[in-house]
Amino acid sequence: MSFEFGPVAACTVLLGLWMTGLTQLPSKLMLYALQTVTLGLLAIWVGKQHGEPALVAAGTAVALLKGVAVPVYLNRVVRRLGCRRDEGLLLAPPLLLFATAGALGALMLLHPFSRQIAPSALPTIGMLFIGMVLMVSRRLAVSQIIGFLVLENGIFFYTIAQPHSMPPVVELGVLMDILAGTMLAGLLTFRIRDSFEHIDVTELKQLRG
Amino acid sequence: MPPLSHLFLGAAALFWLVLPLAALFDGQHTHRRAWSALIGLGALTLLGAAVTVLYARPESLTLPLPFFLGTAPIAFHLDMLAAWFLAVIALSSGPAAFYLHDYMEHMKTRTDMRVFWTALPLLLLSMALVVLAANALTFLIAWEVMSLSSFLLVATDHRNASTRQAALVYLGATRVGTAFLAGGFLWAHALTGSWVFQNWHLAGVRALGPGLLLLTGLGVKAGMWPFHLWLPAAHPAAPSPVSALMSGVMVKTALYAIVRLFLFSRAFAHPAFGYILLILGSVSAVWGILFALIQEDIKRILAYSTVENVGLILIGIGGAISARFLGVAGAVQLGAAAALFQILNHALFKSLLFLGAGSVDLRTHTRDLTKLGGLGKRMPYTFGLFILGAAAICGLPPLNGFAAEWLLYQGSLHIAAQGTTPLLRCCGVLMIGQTALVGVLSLACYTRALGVAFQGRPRTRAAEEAKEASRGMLLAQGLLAAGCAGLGLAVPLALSILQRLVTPLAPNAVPLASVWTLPMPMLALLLVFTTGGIAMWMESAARRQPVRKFITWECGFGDLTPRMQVASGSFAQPIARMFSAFYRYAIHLHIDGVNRRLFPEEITVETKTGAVLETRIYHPLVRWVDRAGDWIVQMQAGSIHLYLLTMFGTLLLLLAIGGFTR
Amino acid sequence: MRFASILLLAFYLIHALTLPLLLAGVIQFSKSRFLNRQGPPLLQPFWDIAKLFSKGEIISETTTGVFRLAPIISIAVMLCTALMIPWLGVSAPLPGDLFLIIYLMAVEKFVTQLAALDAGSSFGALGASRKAAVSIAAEPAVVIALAALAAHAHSSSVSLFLATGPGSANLFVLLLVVAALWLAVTAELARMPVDDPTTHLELTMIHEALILENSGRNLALREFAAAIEMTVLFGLIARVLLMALPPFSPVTAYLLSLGLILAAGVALALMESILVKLRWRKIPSLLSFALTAGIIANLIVVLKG
Amino acid sequence: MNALLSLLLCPMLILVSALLSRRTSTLLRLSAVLMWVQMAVVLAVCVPRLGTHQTAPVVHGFRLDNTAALFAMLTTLIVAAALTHAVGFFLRETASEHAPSNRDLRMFYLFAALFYLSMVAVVAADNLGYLWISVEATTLLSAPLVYHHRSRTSLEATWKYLIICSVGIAFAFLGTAIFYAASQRVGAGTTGSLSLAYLVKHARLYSHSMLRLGFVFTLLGYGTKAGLFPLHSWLPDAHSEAPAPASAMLSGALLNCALVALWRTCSLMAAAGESRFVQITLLPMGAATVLAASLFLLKQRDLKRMLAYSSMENVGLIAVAAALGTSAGFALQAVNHSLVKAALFLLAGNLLQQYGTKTIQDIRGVLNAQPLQAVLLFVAAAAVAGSPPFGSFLAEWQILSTAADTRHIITVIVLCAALAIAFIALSMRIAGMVFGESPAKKKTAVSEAVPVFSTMVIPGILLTASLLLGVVLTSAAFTLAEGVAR
Repeated sequence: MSFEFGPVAACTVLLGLWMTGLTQLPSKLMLYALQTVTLGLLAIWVGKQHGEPALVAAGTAVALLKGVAVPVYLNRVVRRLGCRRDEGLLLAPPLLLFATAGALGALMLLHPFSRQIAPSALPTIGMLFIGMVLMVSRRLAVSQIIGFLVLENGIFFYTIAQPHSMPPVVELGVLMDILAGTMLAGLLTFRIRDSFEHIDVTELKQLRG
Repeated sequence: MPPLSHLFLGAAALFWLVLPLAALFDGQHTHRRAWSALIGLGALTLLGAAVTVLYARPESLTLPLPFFLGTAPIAFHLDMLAAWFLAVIALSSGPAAFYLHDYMEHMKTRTDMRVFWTALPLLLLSMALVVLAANALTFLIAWEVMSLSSFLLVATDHRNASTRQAALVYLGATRVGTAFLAGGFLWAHALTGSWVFQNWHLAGVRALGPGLLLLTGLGVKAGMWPFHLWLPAAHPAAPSPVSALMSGVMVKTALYAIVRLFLFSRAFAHPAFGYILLILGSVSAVWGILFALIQEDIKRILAYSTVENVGLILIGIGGAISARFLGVAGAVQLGAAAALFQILNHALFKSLLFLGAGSVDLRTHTRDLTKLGGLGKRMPYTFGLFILGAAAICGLPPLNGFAAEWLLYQGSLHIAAQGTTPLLRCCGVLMIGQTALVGVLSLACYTRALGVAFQGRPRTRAAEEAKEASRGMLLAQGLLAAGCAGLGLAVPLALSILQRLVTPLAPNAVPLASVWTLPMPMLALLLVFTTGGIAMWMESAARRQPVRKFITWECGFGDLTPRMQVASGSFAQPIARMFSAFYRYAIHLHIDGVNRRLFPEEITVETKTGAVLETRIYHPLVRWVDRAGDWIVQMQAGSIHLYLLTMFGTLLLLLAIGGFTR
Repeated sequence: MRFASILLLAFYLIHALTLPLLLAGVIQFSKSRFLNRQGPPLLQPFWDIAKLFSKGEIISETTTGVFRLAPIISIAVMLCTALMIPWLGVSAPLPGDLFLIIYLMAVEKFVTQLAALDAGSSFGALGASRKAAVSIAAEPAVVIALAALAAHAHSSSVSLFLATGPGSANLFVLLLVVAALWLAVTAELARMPVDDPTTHLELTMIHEALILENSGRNLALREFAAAIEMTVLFGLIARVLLMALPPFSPVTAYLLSLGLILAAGVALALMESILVKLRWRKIPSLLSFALTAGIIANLIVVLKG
Repeated sequence: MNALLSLLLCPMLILVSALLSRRTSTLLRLSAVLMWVQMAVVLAVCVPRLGTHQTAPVVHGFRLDNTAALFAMLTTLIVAAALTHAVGFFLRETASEHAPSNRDLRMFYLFAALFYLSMVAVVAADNLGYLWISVEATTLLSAPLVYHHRSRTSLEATWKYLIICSVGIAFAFLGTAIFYAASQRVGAGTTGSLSLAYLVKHARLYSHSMLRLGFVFTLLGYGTKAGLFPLHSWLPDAHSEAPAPASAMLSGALLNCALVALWRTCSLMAAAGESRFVQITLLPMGAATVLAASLFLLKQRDLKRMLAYSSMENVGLIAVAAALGTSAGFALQAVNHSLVKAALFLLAGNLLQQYGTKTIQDIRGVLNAQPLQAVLLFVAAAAVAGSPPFGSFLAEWQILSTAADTRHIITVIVLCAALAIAFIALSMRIAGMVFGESPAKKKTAVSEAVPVFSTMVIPGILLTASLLLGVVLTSAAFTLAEGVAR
């Protein structure tokens, strides 16, 4: 079954990797949308293949809600906040891209579990890693939301890569939670802008010790 | 029909439980006299229980099911040993009750007294429960309640920053002790599968681990060197009746546990414990009295002297333990009897001394020897009672302290003469010499305390205006003093009780009654009659040729000022110099001026004693923990990126652990 | 039996009341002779005491009752001690015990020091402080030394461990004990080389500083108590020496003891004539010899038995 | 269905009233009353189910077994207590200068009701998927509670809380998915299941390495939510920035939910025979949490942060209990900690209002100013530090003795040391506040907020409950807690 997954999985991981090298938020969102829609379509396809209508429904929902609605919403947030560029922390994004790629390769090789759950888990781990990198390497609050969503995509990929998909109630519940979380985080972003006059989360350092 | 002692115990428990609750609601604490009386009454019930058990069979009592502690019931065991300690608690706390109401009067405006009157009965109750506990869990609960309530009592004068500090030092020390204690209990349980003390039979190497942990934990509470540091901090800070209880009784509960677990049962059977206690006891005794000798604060002197006495008691216990393993029955009996007797004695005279110091503190508002002086004329009864207490604690005959020290000497001599191994016999010799040394040192220590505080001329106005303590306070001290003197004379009676206690340890030993051959009552009579006779003769002579009073000789240079009297520091100086290695004692003399030798303009003399234990061991330990805190706080730097990274790192670590675990 | 014991009591009491003064006279006398002086008559101390007893007292107004009571207690205690030690060669009228005796003497020390502190004079306090310091070094030595004999006899009862006759400890032990006792006792009694009883320079002395405020009857009692203490302790040393010899008849033993006590007085006088006072800071090291001797004696007893 | 509906009713009413109510005081009082009604309902539903293990699901995926019943009651009690205390708290708050608007309060109650429901869902969930959804929901629904004050710091805390917990929980979802995948790989044609009962029943058949992997991810996820070291970073922020009633709920109820989730996965692992793996991973983490928290406690200057770290310390202990599989230790420690910590946070709220500061150094002389409050503080400090005769002592003792009996020597040593340090640190701070001279009265909050007896009622009741658990009701508590079997 992996031959069907392989290219798509590679595509999604590469999309994620590409995101690590970007500074413009709208383009990052675009890539994220692309990745999510791809995953959604993959889910639909797998669902069709296996005859699992629940997965088809879940894939559709993901593609529409997470892949279209969320990027649109975040795009609006970014536009209203008026900060489109995220310079990145520590490493400049292009350098980060190479570093992440290298680390990714190393991670794949070294991971002791990879044999057990390979190959479908490898893209998952990759996306988890990329999601973490995205969250850790950027300054803006919105970037962290995007990173989180990419991470979530990795997990979604894992669920569809299994022989049997998750129960639809669970899948939908998860989706709802993520949507709500994104909404909430988006709203908070405005609050951060109002209170701190920027959305640079590195400045949120008052609570310590 | 429950046995009589149960009735007494029930009454006591009721008393001690109802008292705190009642105290909480007596908002105005108008009934101080009533509280005092009730506490005295409660002490009597304890004494009653103790006495009934001393003359009856041991009894066990397990509380019904609702009071189950999950793994063990709340259970008590009342035997002779426990009864002895109950008597100690009662005899010391009963008189203190008379002292309380007058003494605590001055605290009324400083703090909310409800806390005090709640914590005090709780302390007494928990001390009794510690002694009665039949299993580790009951013991630990009572132990912790004891610690917490005594902490509250120490902190009574909490508006004073140094009191707060001292109370916290005490609380910290006691908690560390509890941690060790808990560790020991846990270990013992892991090895034996039981919480009941009577079921513990650990011998050989297995006994060492839990035993050492327990000894450490108990040593902290007992004030054993090197864990004694909280005593000189906490005792001066507490109100005097509380210091009396803590020093006289609470410290003994730890000794009780040591006696119970290491000597009177086979819970932890290993000769090493005997040697360890001997060594630590010896060091405690010498160290305690040496540091008592150089203190300026009267209550600190008493606190360090407690360390010394605990040391002596531990020597007795340690000697008995090692003698038991090497089969010297006589020494086992003597050592155990000496330790138990000294526990009772120390409760009496240390309470007496603390109460005396409390009277001084109350009337002069200082405990600093350098600010006292001349109190003997202003507080003659307190002075007299303090002398008696000091004489008793120095082991002067015919008072009770002597009897216990004599038993200790006899035990040591027994070991020295009849020990089964040369090493043990040498130990006996060293014990004799060491006890003698401690005796002389404590004599010097108390002479200094008495001389500087009570004799000579007042050094400050506060001391000059001191008044005699109130009648209630004197009565409390008088009762304790009577106890000291009475016990000194009624040694055979005490020994007959002790005999019943220690017989199981050494069934074949010569009875104590035949060991104690000293005719103390006769000696006392002789002394009294001789003294009285000569005194009467002197009086009659004085009537013929009246005694003339004049100023103290001042070498003809004019009026002596009180500042020219010996200071507490200078009295101790020759001795401090002799033991300068122990103290790291140093005198820094600095003379300044144009012609420094002949016409010095400024001379400063400073004596210093290095606090080796504090600076070399405890402070670094605390600093390490503190640094660990600093280090870990740095991790919580507020950066969300760092937090996320940590999380990711943890994930990798967990994955690695998962990957490499078979 | 009862009559005999009363007789013994009287015998000891008479000696305790007279011999000390005689010993003091002997010491004074022989010391003068050693110094090529005429010296006071042998019985001078009797006259001195008598004179003091007949005089009135001046006491400091700072003092409390302790000051008046202390010499009386000292005397009482010293008399009791004197009745417990077989210092006259024959067995003592009261059953004695090593540790009881030591602690009775401690009572004397305690009240003496308190009395010295009572007047609030700095001399008295200096004396008390030094007395305490010296006894800290000396008393353990005394205890340890005698404990060697007690350990040998398996008892601290005086009648047992000071018993003469076969089975008494070996000569070497006894000599060590005597040496230790001599050193410690002279220090305790504030004699040379620890204290010079003849100086009246307050800054150097111990005993004289202690009694600086005493006068008249009070002083007489103090001096008397000190003299009893010295005699009894010398008698004790004599007794230990006698243990080295084969048993004698009571009369011989008594005479020998008497002779030895007086001889000790002469020896002390000799010592005080040829020695100088030690520096204060050297005293602990001097007394450590006593302690060492005592410990060695013990080790011999303990390791042999 | 019946039982579930009855559980939903009162919170729904609160929700409705929060949406509709225009008068603040009505809303506050009504909610308090409704929560106690809810408490009665929960008791009626749960008490018959105590001591049972194999109950039928209430509704698909939810089951009120012993554990669920116990924790549902506890959660309800804590929320009811917090909301009752909140009446006076918010009324005084509205009288002060930083008065929350009516809208803010309505939001608070709206989310509090939902939050409560989500917590009940967590403890009752019998399906790993639902469990996950509920846990995530608790995060999302409690974030507005944390943000109640609308200050910069509370915003910061909320952001960190939301992001870190969401990321953590995401990992837990991966773990859940892996468990699910593991259940699919047994034999051909198994569609797999997320039902805990089903998983536990067949756990022995599953691939151990997959179970381990799943456990690692769930541990990370729920561990983050529970505040295990080093995943705790959000905890002190969120707990200290929330208003006192919310802090009480977060510390007293929410942490338990995460721990129950952990407990469920641990029981799954135990059923699979992988207890040792649980002990290798969770046990050191728990012990490290206790140690780290105690060191943090040593350095605290802020009252509520200190309490948060103390929660973390207790969480560590409970995690150790979970790793060792001692149900009595687990449940008792959770119950006692919830009671006491809720009381402490409510007391801290009182102090905050009276002194106008959270800085420990500025709070002095409570004993002289308000003896009763001081006594409660002291008692609470003793109780939370695990001193007898409070219930937490027995619970901690149970945990320690299990650890010692199973020869986890290092754990015992670390725990003993850490508990001692924590006790010392806590008592130092609390004593610093209780004792000493009261500061000269400032013009600010101190004088306005008169210490009212009513502010002590709820903490007093909670502490008394803890005391009773330690003295009288112990055996009953143990029997109940033992029932929280795997």
